[in-house]
Amino acid sequence: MSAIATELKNETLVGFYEQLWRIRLFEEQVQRLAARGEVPGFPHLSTGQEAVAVGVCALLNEDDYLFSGHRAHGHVLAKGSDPYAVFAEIIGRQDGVCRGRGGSMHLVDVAHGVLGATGVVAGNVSIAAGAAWAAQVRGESRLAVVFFGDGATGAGVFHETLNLASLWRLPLLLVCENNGMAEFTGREEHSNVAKVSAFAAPYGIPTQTIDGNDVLAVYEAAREAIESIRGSGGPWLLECMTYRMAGHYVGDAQHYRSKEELAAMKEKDPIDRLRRDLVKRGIPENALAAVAARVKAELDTVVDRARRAPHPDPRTVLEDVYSAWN
Amino acid sequence: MELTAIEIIRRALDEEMSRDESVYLLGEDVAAGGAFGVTRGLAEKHGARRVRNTPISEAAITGLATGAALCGLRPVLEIMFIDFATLAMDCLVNQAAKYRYMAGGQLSVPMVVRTQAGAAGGAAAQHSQSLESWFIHVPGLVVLAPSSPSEAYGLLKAAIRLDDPVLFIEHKRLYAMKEPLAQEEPLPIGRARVAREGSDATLIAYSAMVRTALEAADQLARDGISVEVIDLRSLVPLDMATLVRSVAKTHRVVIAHEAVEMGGVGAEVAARLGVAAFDELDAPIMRVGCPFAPIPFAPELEQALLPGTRRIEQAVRELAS
Amino acid sequence: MKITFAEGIARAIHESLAADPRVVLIGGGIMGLNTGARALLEPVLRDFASRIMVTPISELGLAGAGVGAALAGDRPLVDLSTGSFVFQAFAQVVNEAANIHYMTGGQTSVPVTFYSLAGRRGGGAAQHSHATQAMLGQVPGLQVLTPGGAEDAYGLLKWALLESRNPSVFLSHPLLLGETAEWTAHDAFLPVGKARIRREGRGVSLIASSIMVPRALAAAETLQREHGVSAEVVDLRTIIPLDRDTVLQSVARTGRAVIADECHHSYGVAAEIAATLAEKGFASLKAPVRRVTMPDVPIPFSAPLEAEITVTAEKIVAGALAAVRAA
Amino acid sequence: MLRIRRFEEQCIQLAESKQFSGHYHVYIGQEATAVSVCNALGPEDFVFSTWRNHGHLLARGAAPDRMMAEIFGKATGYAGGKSGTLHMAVGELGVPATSALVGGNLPLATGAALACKRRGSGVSVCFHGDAALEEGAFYEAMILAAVWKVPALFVCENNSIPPAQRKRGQFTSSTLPAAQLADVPQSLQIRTEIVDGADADQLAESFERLVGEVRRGGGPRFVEVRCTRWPGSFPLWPELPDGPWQIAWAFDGKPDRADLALWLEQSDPLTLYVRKLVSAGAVTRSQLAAMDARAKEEMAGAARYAIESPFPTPDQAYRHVWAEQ
Repeated sequence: MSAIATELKNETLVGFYEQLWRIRLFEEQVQRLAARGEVPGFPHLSTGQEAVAVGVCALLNEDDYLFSGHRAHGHVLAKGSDPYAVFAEIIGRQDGVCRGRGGSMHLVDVAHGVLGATGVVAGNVSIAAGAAWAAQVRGESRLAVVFFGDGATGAGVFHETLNLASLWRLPLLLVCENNGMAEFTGREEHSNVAKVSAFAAPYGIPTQTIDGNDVLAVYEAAREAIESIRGSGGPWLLECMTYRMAGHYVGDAQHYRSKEELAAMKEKDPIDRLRRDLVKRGIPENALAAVAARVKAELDTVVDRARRAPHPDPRTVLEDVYSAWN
Repeated sequence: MELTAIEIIRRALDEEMSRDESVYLLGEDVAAGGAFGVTRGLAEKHGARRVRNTPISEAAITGLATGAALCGLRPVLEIMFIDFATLAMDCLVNQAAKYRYMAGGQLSVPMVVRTQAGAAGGAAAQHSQSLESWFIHVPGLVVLAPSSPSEAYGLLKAAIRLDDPVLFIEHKRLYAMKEPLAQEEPLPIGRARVAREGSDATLIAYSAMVRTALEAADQLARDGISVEVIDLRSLVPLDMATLVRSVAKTHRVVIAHEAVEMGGVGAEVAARLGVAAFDELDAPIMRVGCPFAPIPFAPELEQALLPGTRRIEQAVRELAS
Repeated sequence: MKITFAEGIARAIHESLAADPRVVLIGGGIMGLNTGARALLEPVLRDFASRIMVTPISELGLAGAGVGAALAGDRPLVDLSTGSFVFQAFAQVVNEAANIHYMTGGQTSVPVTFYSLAGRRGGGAAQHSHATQAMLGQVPGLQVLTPGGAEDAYGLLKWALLESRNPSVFLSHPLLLGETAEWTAHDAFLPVGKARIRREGRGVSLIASSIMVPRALAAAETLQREHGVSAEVVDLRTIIPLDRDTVLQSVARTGRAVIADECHHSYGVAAEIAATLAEKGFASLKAPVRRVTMPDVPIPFSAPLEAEITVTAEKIVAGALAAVRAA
Repeated sequence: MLRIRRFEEQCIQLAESKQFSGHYHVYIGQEATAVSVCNALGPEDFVFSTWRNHGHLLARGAAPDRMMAEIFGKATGYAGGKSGTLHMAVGELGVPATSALVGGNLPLATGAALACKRRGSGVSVCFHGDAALEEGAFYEAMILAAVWKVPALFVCENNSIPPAQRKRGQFTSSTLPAAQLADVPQSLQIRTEIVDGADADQLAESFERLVGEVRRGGGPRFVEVRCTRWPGSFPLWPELPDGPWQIAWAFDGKPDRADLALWLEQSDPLTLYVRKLVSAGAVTRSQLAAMDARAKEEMAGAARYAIESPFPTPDQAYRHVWAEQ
């Protein structure tokens, strides 16, 4: 049991456990509906990477800005968005957070500081830096966090942003979920730099590489980073080594992964790891099972409501292109 | 009293910064006055915090300005040449232009990107282009192209107060112009201006081409051909009502711009007039734009390529005959 | 025999790699997420693995590397994957590749081909559904190839890889990959820059390219069957070079024009063609030129919203009827 | 090096007398870099330059008169007046294209190196400034070069460093928060070296070795050449402080302006190398003077050629948009 685990109260740890299950079951529902053709497009699931979202977001305030890439469901839920509104958006309904216009890859929920997922790899890393700059010039203690995969480090704009964020000492937390895969090819074929944190070193950006499947390790490292950022220590790069259990997108048979690999992956499941820690702390198995059951029931009703929610009215399709005059 | 374009545009920025705390200036060397000297002295007056130099990273600084706009600032970013905006296309086209729509109306991006365009002698193919045609094809972006310093003043003030992302195109030849500041109020966005009354033909132009169009109109007037010159001011939104009213009067129309003809502003205006004023047209709609070639370095070749008064006059005479 | 659009592409790539050692692939996705189509590339992977460069996600760098390799004598095919991602690579495609021949006064040519799987695919939302032919179509020095049939997908891609001396953007389309067409190995190949009359007609000219070709043909059938209107379908095949003559000749015969295109309404390819007709076809027009295009709206995610703005065969039929009845 | 210096001085004098228009950049103070790199290259190699390309082209063997004609926009220029100074390129000398966008030439060089690797012959050299490290294209080009292990040599002419700090310690360049510019390519796992731009011998030795390593398939190399901005290039339009360079400045004579005098002593590869050759007895002052006279005459001839050459006829504006099939 790591030191951090003893320091935190049971209630907090069970809260993490509940949040991990919420994301896992949410993604399973998305996968189930997608398999039946009820989800337009090609959503990307964060199954297996829940610990990073939960560990980091547990330390964020509601008004901290959150940006994510195309695998955003976990981050958005962990930041506090209403699962019903997020699920409704993913299946394109009127009650969705973006009223059906954004979809899985463009989730925005301003009320909870979620300023956006993006469908373009590394498309909003620099935008997150802009949000951080806005907070800085207004003297707020707010920070911006941006989640991205290791594939994004191949994009020039990622390096431009590291340079800028370091130069202006922006309150920006960069969280790389290094799952060793970019779409279908392994990282080693993509870059000769194994660890993403190596990119931060020349800019004097503090960085840490941690086990992204251990929610407590994520929480501990994120706390150190966020305290430094709020103390205007400048940007921080957190590299979480994780494992993407679902395919690159729903329907991807992952034939590029060996059987042993998939089995080893199961062993690193963040939910199982936390469950073992909690049991060791004396929290009864059935209490934990009850938490999982409650979350499952909650999501079943969410999905039912979302599937009955109305489709957007086609006549509104021209709205929200411009502000004032059209 | 006569002011240079640089002074007039700087005054618009200065006044808007004094009026609104959330207006910030960003760009390469803007704290040192910027490549064309437009922002000289503003850092000293409004503080280094609100006038920030950036590294030469067009993609990152456009993303930075977009992110800041999402969070309540009103950044005015300078991209030194519109040719370099090619490095920021993802931020402009895929992010800034679409944020409001993708978010179902939750967010807006009140950002102005000021950039310099057009040929001004000897800058060759990668520093002389007129690339407005790309951006006016992107729903969500407002595109303004002022034809004179005081027009730039009025449109820039309006752009900074608008909640949509604006691409503000200043033609390099604007900077050589001097004139008294006509008025001190923001100009309405999306309303064209009749620069010269006329009855025999309508000549539509924007940006630096308006001055060339007025010169052509003066020549034609000597031969008794009365030409109405319309300055579009704003490419998106496009003021079709003013254009249709004019064509209904003259029944002949020529559209002139420095950008290549293919897929340019002229094509869209011609296509719309071809429907909205079909019965008013007595002759084909003529377009006068740059032939389909990059901009050469040698001034002689550049002059040979760019549309001037001679080609405009020729087009109008062809219609009038 | 019948081949699909995707087969045409895969065959063109395989034959080009076999025919010329200078052909090299930078990035090998090509078929996007269409697993069926991806399988067609197995022979290419099997026979030419060493000539397919696996790449990080760096569209700007990949495009520039393609231009550089072309400058040094290769004939690369750069896979820029989804259409919306071409904007990352814009500086290298439009500021370098398209300008180099002219800027060097004709000393250097850049035979690179950029492959882009562009257009509305269903559920792609705003950042995976771009149709980029209008913006690319304004670049002097860049060829923009927009095949609407499997035989042209094969012919145009093979021409670009083996014969073209200029940079090209090959606009493939996710919804075209399954379209089939008659094809024989030694097809007498229609020269690039020449439009193809897919269907003769007298009452109205339907002008289309890429995904709009099959939809225009369907519209023509409906017009004939249900309204007795004889529609001619002109398949542009390429946006640059643009075959204005064939369009003008067709409209001279029919007196009415409807242009269908998947890019946004304003400042699009349809606007250029409508302006050309207004300028050079004025005398033969019996009615205003109709543009049937996407409205000026980012592509929404939700299915009913996306359906509302999609350019369908029915909308082309409505446009044609409006043109016919306007006289 | 002498020829490059005299060519650039001609440019400045011609520009000041308004003989040609448009902005331009000179290579004064960096001549040793271009000469040492190009001496190590062969005909099948490629060179990619930027807007500051005169020195690279001359070192690669371009004809000064055709270059000057191009700067003037004349028909006899290498591009018939279409490129001007910003985009000057000479296809037959392996300088196929010159980009005027910061970092624009880096991916081109990586691509050419890929073609060389596939063909089994040739290396690709990319000259660029320190500001290129602020552009995303730099990282994408570096990562591609490293992942594909292509024969590319990236020569960063870092002309932003004050002389006092050049030899020791750390210094940043333009707007990079990196402690040392060289840290950035090193973080991309690319073998990086730092060379003093004022020491012609060290440059020649380093580039001879490095080009060899790259040619033998050792993968890409990055070299930061630390040279110091020549005082004459600080104003927006270059000017000649105290007139053209004089051989005497390498020996007993001194220019009036102190900053120029200091620069000559600490940073000017030409002055330092000439002094070394004479003291080593490799060449006499009179041989040097004769060489200088020939160089001055050659470049004056280039100026005359450019002035007398005709402008291109207007119809040329429409040619070369497309390569004929």
